[in-house]
Amino acid sequence: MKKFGRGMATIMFGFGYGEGFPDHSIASIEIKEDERIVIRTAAADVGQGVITTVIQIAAEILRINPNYFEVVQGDTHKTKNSGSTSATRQTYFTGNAVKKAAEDMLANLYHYGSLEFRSNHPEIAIEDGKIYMYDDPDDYITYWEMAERVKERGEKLEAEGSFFPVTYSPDENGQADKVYVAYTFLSQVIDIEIDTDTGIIDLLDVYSAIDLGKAINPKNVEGQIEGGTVQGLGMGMMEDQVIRNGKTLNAGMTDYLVPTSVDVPKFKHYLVEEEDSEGPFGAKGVGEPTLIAAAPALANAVYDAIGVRFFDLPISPSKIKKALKEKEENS
Amino acid sequence: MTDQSKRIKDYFCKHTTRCTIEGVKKSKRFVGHDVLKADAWDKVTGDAVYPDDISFDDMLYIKIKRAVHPHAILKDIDISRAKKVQGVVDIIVAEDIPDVRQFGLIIRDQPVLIAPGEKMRYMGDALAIVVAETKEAAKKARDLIKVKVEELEVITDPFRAMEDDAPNIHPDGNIVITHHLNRGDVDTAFKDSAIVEENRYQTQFIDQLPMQNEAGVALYDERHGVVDIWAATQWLHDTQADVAQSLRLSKDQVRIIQPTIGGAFGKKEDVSVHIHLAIAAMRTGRPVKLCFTREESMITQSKRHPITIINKTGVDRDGYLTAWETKFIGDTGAYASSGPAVVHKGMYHATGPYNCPNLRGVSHAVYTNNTYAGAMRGFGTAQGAFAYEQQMDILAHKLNMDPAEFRLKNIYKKDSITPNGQQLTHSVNAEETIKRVMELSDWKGGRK
Amino acid sequence: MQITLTVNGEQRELEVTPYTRLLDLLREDLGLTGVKEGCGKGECGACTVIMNGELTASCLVPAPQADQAEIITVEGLGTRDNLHPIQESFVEAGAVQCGYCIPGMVLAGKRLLDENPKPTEKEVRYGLSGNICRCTGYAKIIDAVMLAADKLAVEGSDSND
Amino acid sequence: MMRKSPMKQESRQTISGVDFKEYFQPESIQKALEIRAEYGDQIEVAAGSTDLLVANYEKLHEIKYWLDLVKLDQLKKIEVIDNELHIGAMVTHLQLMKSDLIKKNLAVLAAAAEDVGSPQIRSRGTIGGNICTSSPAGDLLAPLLSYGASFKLQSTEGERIVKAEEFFTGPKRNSMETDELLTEIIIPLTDNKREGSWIKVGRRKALVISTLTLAVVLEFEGEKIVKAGIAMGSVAPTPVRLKGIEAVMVDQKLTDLDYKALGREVKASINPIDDLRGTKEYREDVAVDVMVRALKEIERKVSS
Repeated sequence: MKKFGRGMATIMFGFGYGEGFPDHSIASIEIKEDERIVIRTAAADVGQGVITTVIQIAAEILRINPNYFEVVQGDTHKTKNSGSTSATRQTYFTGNAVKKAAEDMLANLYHYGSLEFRSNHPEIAIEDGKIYMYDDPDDYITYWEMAERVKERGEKLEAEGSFFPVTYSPDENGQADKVYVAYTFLSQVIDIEIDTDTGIIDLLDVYSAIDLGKAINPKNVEGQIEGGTVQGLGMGMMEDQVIRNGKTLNAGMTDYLVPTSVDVPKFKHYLVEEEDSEGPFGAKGVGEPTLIAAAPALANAVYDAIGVRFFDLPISPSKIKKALKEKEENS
Repeated sequence: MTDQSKRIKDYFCKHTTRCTIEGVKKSKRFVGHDVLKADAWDKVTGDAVYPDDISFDDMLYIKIKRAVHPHAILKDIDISRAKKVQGVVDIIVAEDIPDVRQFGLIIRDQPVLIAPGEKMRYMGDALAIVVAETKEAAKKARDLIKVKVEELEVITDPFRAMEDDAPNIHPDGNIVITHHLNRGDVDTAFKDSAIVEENRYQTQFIDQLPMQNEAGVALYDERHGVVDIWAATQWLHDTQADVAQSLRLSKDQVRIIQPTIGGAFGKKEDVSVHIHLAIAAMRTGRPVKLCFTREESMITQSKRHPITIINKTGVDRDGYLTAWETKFIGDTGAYASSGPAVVHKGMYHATGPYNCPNLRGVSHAVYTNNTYAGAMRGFGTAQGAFAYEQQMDILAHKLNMDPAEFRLKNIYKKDSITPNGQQLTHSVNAEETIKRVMELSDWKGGRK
Repeated sequence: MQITLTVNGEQRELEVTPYTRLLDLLREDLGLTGVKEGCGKGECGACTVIMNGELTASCLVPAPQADQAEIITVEGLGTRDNLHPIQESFVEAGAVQCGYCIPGMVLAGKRLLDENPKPTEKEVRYGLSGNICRCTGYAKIIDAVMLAADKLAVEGSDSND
Repeated sequence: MMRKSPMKQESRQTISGVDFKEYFQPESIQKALEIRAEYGDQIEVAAGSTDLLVANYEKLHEIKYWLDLVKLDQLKKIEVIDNELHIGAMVTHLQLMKSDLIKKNLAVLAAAAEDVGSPQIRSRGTIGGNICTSSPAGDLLAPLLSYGASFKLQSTEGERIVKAEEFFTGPKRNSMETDELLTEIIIPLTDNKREGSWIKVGRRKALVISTLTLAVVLEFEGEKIVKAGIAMGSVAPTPVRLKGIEAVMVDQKLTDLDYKALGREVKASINPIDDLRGTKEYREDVAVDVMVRALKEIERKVSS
């Protein structure tokens, strides 16, 4: 028999290292004569898309198509510290650092533009890689020409930005004014079916609503929600590195199982974008929060389906079947 | 638009609803848009270069001989037969690198190689670095290394580790760190509560399981005195610093170049191949490569902490949370890694996004002889949520309330105060997420 | 020993040993590093190639067993500037995160569509079930294969015009 | 501190990093049998290699002698001879699941083949390999037992036919001699109506080693069951045929049987263990319910 169940979970996640730990990102932007804009940051792109995120932010500020950008990303000798890709911090921290660098660059484009056009900022327009006077759009110089001219001055068309918000270390009672820079919230509803013959959970649908301030790239945010949720569901129902007497019994992917394409549910998302955080364009981090609600929502759905609470993870078929039997025997 | 291209377009809006006001969205050209990922082209063509994809002529291969017992004193290591394997270039044991220092993310408690007389504390501890002309020779030689140990009690769980008569895994005792939370008057509040619910939750060891295992290549540039390491890390400059201090080099002498990273999820915060690569490259003067197998990766590198969580939650007749007492005991395994930060971060989030005026908590990160636990997506809070969100559900059912309504009643709003006493001054739209997810899922009250 | 095989349309003669896996041969001897090793035991699909028309875990093929075989790797599909529709779909659907599973996924998607040009979502899921992805939760990868099916159908109908 | 100091060459290096001696890829069965006879248990037999390369991961270079059957095209055929289906040992899972002959006559075997591992494994892994690996969890093994399959073992000395239920002797052990090769699987066909059910229980829906498998094959004359084949995997040291239960069912009408009681019989007849894939208790309890499910499924098929 198949039994339907539905569970909800709401979670929060304070992101950034917090707790007074120095947490900052440094990034720089250089406009090159050869039609490239180079962003330098040590922020590691582990697949989550920080490269694309910072390009979008810089492109927005510098008013030019993302295709012109190149990111120099991971080389201790070519980039400055951008902190770790962890604590759900890169969009907020490195995003802000890049935004500041881009703003500095934009200001300098105005500065050098005003020198070229013997004018002042209000009369200058900057758009799509061109600098010109509002009243004469045809007489423009490109960013690349500008880079060349700045170079002739013996300078570089380069800007650096950093972001270093303060947090405080909690006292011995765990108390402080600001422990984390901000919090991301997410609510999730998960629908499942339990096969009472086998104790196997079928994942049907997952509904998520996330308070993320602003999605710099909505599709990438969806990717985070889907990927995070599936990791959380793996934690909820199958993943378990079994270590007995110090030795791992299932080292390898034969018996350490994560969900496959036929195990995963369907998704529907809602992005709450109030643009009210201090991150770039109001964005908050999403990486970790997307994982956290899944296991408890699943546990609540299992309870809804069969009326049994599970306090130990993972909620495996063996545990479900045993609980069903005990329930039957007791009734 | 043809039917087919209409269907194609549908793929891009089928999953998501967004509440951004159309005007705001349109005011931005690139932010808020589905700009295609800059790195996707390299990744769909196979052009992207991951650590294992880097090779040099004249490159040597490394295999690591690892612990033979989870808690034992190394009495003797015999590499004589291993050295005879054709193609072996160097076998490095602790006595070859007397000046090398321990490493670690927060506490430098991890030895680079275990020396005779010292302890191996888990199955991933390294005993010797085997460097050979071929992978096969390196494997063969590794398997011919003979080790004698004096076995100690294997501490398999944190509760045993905290007992007075448990042997110390590290000199300063088995409790790595303890944190507290105290707000309001918990005892009185429990007395005045209509319902008090107490449960004990247990989570498990989880492997982050990024699709790419730890791997890297290193090269020693003798002229400049710089060792170049191509290996993934989630924090370039921190890994650089740890490698440099361990090898007593300046940071400038350690250059880490990030290849494409095949997933991380917290697992690539810790040093893995880096120091061994650097040592082998510097000693042999040749390019060296070290790739973990999946088994090695799972046994050697960090895990998600199993945490025992004991939650006692009080609620009044109207369904408002009154008091919360929590205990987090995390098994951080043989080394601290991110453990000193993970377990109490979980506790700091112990009540979830709900107002609760009185609370008390304690957390311990504890050493055992299990594979060490460190960072994984969620960082203690994923374990915590499994506990607090079931508490909420249980209480809702006991109160005969719709679990969603119960959550809405207690949810953080602007100016709510977290367990740490942090006032939430901005960007607190937790309530909105509940309402929206109810709408999206057509939530019709809690079922029994 | 000597074997002959065709890789991405090109015939190659190679000296191999049986402890060389097809995976090693492709990556190390032929430099086709788009073929990835994730587990070495046929449990993850990162090393997937199309061998004689079928999906194959190249980590489980001793090189001599690839004698006379026809192999397609991700490098045999399209290039950066001229992506195969399935590759293009992966880019457009946002199916790529860390990318380590992607070469195998792309080939699994291609193989599925070769046999079944109009798959249902369920068929797509089964077609990809030998390839583990840890980043995406598969949703966008499934989208990508469905999108590619549509693209190929449009392409097919265009060429019929 | 780290000076360049390659290892001192105080001792001559004499141990080879590689033990490999010879790789045989014969093109005739006769030649293969001769090699097998000569090397016996010294030689690793490679069929689809999907088990061999897993078992020898990281130590392939230690295999001295290889006998690769991949060029024996004679063993890749599925054909009917004298009302028996002959399946060559080198037939892949993919061939099995796609073969019309198999789908029509041995639907339970075809379904099991479809559940093996992943597309990547099914394209290479073979029925002969699945049998010779003799894992209690081998997905094809319960169906083969329930169809009453026999295995043809050949050596230079001759050939012998062994019944499937006599072949498996323990976990990854079987009664094949070190000079023998499995060449063919023989399954009797019937003109009677044959219906069956295949159930695989695993901890996820694909790419998983079975926690438990059940294959039920019933042959009917009219409504009466004239032959029953019931077998399970992963519930004992070997895949097992439950002959006691088969006997109870023969000569009965399916709908007259007490499915739940039969399920409990199944539970009593198996001897599972606790392992990573499930507990003993789980396997026993699930065995009851999947037996009921299988019989209901057959009932539906028969009545439609």
